[in-house]
Amino acid sequence: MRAENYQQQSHPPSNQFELNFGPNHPGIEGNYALQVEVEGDVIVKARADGGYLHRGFEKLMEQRLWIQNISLVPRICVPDPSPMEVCYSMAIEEISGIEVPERAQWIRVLQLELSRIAAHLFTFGGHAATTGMYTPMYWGVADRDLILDLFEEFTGGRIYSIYNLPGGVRRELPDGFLDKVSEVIDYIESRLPEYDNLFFRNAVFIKRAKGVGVLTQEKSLEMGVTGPNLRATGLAFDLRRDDPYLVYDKLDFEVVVEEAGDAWARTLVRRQELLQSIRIVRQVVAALPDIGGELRAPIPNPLAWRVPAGESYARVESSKGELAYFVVSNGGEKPWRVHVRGPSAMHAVQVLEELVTGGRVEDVAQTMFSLDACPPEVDR
Amino acid sequence: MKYSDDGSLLRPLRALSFLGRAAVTESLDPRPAADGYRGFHLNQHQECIGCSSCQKICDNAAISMVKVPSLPNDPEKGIRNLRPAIDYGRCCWCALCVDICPTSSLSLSKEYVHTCTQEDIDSYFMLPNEDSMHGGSEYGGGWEKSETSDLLNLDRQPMGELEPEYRQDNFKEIVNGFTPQQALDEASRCVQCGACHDACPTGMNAPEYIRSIYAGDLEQAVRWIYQSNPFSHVCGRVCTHRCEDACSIGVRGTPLAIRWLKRYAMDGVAPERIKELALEQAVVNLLEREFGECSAPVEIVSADIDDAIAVAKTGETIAIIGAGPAGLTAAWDLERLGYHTVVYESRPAAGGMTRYGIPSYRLPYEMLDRDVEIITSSGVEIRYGVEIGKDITLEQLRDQYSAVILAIGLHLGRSTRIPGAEHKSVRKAVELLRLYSENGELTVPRQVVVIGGGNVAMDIARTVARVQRQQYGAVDTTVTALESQQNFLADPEEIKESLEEGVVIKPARGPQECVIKDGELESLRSWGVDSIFDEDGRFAPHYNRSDEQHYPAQMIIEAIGQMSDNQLLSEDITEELEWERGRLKIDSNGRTALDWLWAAGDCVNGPDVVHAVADGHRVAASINDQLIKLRG
Amino acid sequence: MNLSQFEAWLADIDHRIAGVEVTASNLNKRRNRVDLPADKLVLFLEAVKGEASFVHLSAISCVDWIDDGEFELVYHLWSYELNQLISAHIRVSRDPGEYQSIYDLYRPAGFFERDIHEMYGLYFHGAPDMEKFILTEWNGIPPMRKEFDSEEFVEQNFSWQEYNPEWLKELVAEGGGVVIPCEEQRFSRSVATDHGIDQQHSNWSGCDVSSKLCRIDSKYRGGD
Amino acid sequence: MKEIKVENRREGNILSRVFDELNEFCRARSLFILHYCTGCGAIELPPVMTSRFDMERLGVQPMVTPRQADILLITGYVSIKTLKRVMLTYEQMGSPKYVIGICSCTVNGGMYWQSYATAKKLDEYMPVDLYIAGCMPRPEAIISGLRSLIRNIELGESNNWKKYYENYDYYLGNQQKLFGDEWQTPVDVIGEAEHYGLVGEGTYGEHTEILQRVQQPLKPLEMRL
Repeated sequence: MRAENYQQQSHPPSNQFELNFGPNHPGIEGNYALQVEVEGDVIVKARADGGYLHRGFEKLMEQRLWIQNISLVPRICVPDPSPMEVCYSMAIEEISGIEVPERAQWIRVLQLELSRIAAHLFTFGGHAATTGMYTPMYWGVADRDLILDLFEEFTGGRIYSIYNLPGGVRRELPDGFLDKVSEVIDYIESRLPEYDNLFFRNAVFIKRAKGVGVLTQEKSLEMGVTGPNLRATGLAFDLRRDDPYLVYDKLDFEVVVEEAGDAWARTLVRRQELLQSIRIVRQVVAALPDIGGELRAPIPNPLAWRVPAGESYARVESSKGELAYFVVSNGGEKPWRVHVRGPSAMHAVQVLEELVTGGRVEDVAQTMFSLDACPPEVDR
Repeated sequence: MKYSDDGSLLRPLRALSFLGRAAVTESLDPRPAADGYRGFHLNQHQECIGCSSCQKICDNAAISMVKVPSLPNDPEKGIRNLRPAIDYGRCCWCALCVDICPTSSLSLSKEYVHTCTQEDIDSYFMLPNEDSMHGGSEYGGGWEKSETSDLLNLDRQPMGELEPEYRQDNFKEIVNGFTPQQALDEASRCVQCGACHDACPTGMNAPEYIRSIYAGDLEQAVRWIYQSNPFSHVCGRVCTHRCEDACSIGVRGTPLAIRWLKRYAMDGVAPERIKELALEQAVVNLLEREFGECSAPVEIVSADIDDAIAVAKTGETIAIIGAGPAGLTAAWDLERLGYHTVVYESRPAAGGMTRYGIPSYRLPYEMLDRDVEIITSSGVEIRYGVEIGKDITLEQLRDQYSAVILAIGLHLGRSTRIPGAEHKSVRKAVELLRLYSENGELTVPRQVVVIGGGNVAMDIARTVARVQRQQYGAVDTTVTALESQQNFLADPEEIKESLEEGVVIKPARGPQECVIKDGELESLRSWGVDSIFDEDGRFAPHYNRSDEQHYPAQMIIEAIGQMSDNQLLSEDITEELEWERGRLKIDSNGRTALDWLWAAGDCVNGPDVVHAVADGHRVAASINDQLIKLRG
Repeated sequence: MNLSQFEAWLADIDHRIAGVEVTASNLNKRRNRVDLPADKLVLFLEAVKGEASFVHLSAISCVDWIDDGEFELVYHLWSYELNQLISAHIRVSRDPGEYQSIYDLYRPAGFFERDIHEMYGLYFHGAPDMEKFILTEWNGIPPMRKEFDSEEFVEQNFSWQEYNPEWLKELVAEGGGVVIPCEEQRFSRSVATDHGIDQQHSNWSGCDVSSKLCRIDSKYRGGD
Repeated sequence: MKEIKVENRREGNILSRVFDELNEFCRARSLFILHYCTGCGAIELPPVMTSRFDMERLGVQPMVTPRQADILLITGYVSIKTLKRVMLTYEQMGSPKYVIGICSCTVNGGMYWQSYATAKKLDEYMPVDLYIAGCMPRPEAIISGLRSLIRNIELGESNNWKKYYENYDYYLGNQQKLFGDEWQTPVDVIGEAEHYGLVGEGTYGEHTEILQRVQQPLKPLEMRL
């Protein structure tokens, strides 16, 4: 800007300010923005601004072969990519009537739960860092890395596993892998009390989180809140139990519930879900050696595969909430329409706007991280 | 667990418990990746066949196919010197390219570090080979294709056949053909690499018609087929399928049944409709040649078409000797190029060797008739029963027509010239096959011996076996061949089916004498064969004299090769032409030493239907070029 | 309402609301497909929400059936009591492309309707907010509409790296080089190569000869 | 790490040479990465920042404001909407500044080559110093990349930021192509170029003319509340 073009701005005397939160702001999860109007430091109006991570996934998927999309879908939610693959595969399997072999289903559960643990650890890290506590972030991210090492070993990729194909999984677990899983899971479980001391029972955190961003059960039902955020309002609902997929109906786990519905309760639900996920992984590790059979049902040549005309709505409980894929095939070589319903599409837009309004500026980050909103799911 | 603030001043002391713990920090240098990691690409250049399946599966368009001239390029084996080059500005390391690779040459390594400045951005585009991206092999292999991750279907759909008891005493067609579902499944195995197209002598658009079959559009498949082969009913049954030898699926699995797919397409469309499609195509070809590529889609209006055709016709006439695949293909092409063609055929029906050399259980006459019918309805005139040299001479043809094509096939059998071979009961296979198809019957004795191990030997043996079963209720046909069992020249299916039908096969037997007693043929005396070729690879069989066997026979059939009947050429012409080992010498376009005479088909190439078709195309194009040149 | 009551209720719904068709999924017993005329949707939603406890609007999906000239809107509804999903399908005309909002019934509709408006250009009357959310910098036609060709857009607006590494220069000097560029694969153009591989051959979704077969030279017809 | 090549040292006054070397030596050991997650590659940054791969060993730390940051790390694809913000951010960063493009997407479009919403080649919009291959690159690869950037800085070879001034017209032209002719930023790049003496042949051109023609006094950021 040339100096001569610079125009002196004059604001009316007021204690109302407009603030731009993000996209480049450490208090915002990912590349996302929130425009808020504050009076003093109380937010009177908020508006989410997304699209910074928009890649046009749904358009891209209409342009690619059915199987090519497998490598595309994990990118829709970067911190928790595995449910994306599984859900997309499940949708195709339902349309084309492919039966997934049992062993593959168990391995998928293993993958999903490991991914959930990794995602929750990552969220704690980010959440703590925005509250000003950096050590939990250092711990959370480093411990999550152990799970990423596991992913690297059995899927070939650290973040994006691209491990599922419609019909099953791509390859057998390496030798001795289940022992390693047990080792890592034991380690993470042994770390949980330390996390408690450092973070969940930290006076600073509790004071910052309690009573912030309160969602009543009624309100969350009205606003389409799902996943841990819904369970934090006292409704015991989990797609794994109530709309079971894969082999979750054979597994023993609890649906964790908290009553308060605030940022604190939401964090605690995730904290306890870690334990449940560890429990599930243990059951899978114990059961897998006895489950033999194929890993993948045969699918036609992917270059020529035409999924029969039809549609399906596949739903998976991701670490953020209800993840759904609406897949429509017109019998062609490419999907006719894939609609991704990311859980954060609700949490990061309408719910976030609603929750931060009336709160204080410094609680925006707290609210966003406690909702575990994942912007790429919103933008797609 | 109570999640409440029970803080005390001493809480921070808990941090002391971390004192003895090992740090989680890794070294600054990259760790080795896990086995099966998806890092940069590796490609075994010697195994890769350049089929470009990796390029097709790549969802990021990261793969370009690069020609590497130093590598072998052999279309007949389905090997191209193309290799994938990867753009790491696109790649997402999903390894779908590895999982679809028909040869398993592609894999990913454990190497994952590559950094470069803007100036070196070219290093993002690389041609993977056996070495890792930055040289050296310390990284080792990562993701490789496993049985589960393999995306290709390597097994062919089984082809239904008549069981031996239903086929051994009649001439019904053996092969059932694909059911629609089988055809769909078989077509879906194709990776559209085009190796079949490159290997096919006549360059059939196999990937396209397979795709059309897969799309359920058989008419479209027929259109594709008719672009390069007017003998498709025939080739769908008895083609030597070079395409299947080149098929890239065949590297690790069974190649696609391209021949049966073609047959499926041809059988799946009503004959009248095929005729319409073929003629429509012929007309379009003709008009396009005359008026150039069409730009706007216009409905065909018949009145206009007739005018247009009249304009497109050149008015010149070409004579073709022999109504076999080569001659008729040339005629079909020349008609499409605007010429009139007259085909001289000495026998009462068209088809040449495909009619008189192939038994109808392999190729029903009805199918051949369909092909011939389409060709004749495009305007080709066939004059049956005219023998060149007797009824009309070649010189007359030369004077009457703009050009002459010699496509006389190989209708004479070769003789072993062993003692007794001149006996009247020692016959030639081609001659008997022709007799059978002309008369629909054959008189054979109870015991027959066939000399020769090729497909013709199998054809005659199986024909004789059928006739024997019809006449005597029992088969006693023995095939003796010089080759050992594993080197047999005949197709393995032929041998298998012959054995099922009761033919006895004696491999590695050298015929020595047709034993004649009291003027009647008694048996074939043969010796065991030690080797067929000498060190230089020349034909010089070496026999084991102690291993002598007699095979009783009232008829011995020689099936050791054929030759063309060059009697029809006059002496002058024979002298003007150039010869090479008894065969007419031609240039790559099928032209003989005489500027008005072309030769095509088996008589210059040796026996093969699809080669004959290819020859027909080649000769027609050559004649057209020549005549255009003459016209100025 | 328990599950059997719900089934009876759902079976009966077409008597109360004309034109509703119910299809239960034979693969997943928790899925119910409902097709209904567009003007009956609100009536239907009021009934399922009020009487059958379907309080959760999981998603609204829009499908562009361009050949039919229609958008299909699919409302995915979930009941926390019955653990059942209803997918209500309606069709609205692509032109002028408007429908009514159900924000008053289901608040999540606010986001989905805004998204559909942005991506498909289907306007919802009565929605609280129809402003752009994701595509604020986008001036073209709504990109999810089938007539928008994203590849063409990309080709016009962006360029690609032109790599020329040493190994490629050497190969070109030897007579080799890039034969099938990834661009060709990408944009499904047809190229003849010196290998005789017509690129049309190698793409499943490639060319169409039939159109060629029913063409006659316009030059000839013009001169006729 | 490679040995430092002596012949690459710049010539001139010995005093200024020593000063420059000292300057580069120090600069290379204290780099701040702007904390801006533009794309999915950002998911591998927390491991790099935290204890496992710990980039602080190299003297590299995240920084929240562009004014104090040295490195702009473009973590993968940039959607056009983000690219506008990235440009604003880049121009605000103080020189010398370095741009690292990680992932495939910054080089040639990556996975999103068909997408209408992402920019394909980062170097069309700003000069890039270093690319790290991967989708996404592992933390180790990012560490290796940072190490080679540090080496380049020490050698005085990483001066691509000057290109932005010298070829401003080219970069502006590409930006205008995407954002429209009305595109302008609060930073006076031409003025800065003149000030630093970095005016090159490509600083002025048809696109800067358009900019000067359409340049408006900046309005306060419009809120859509």
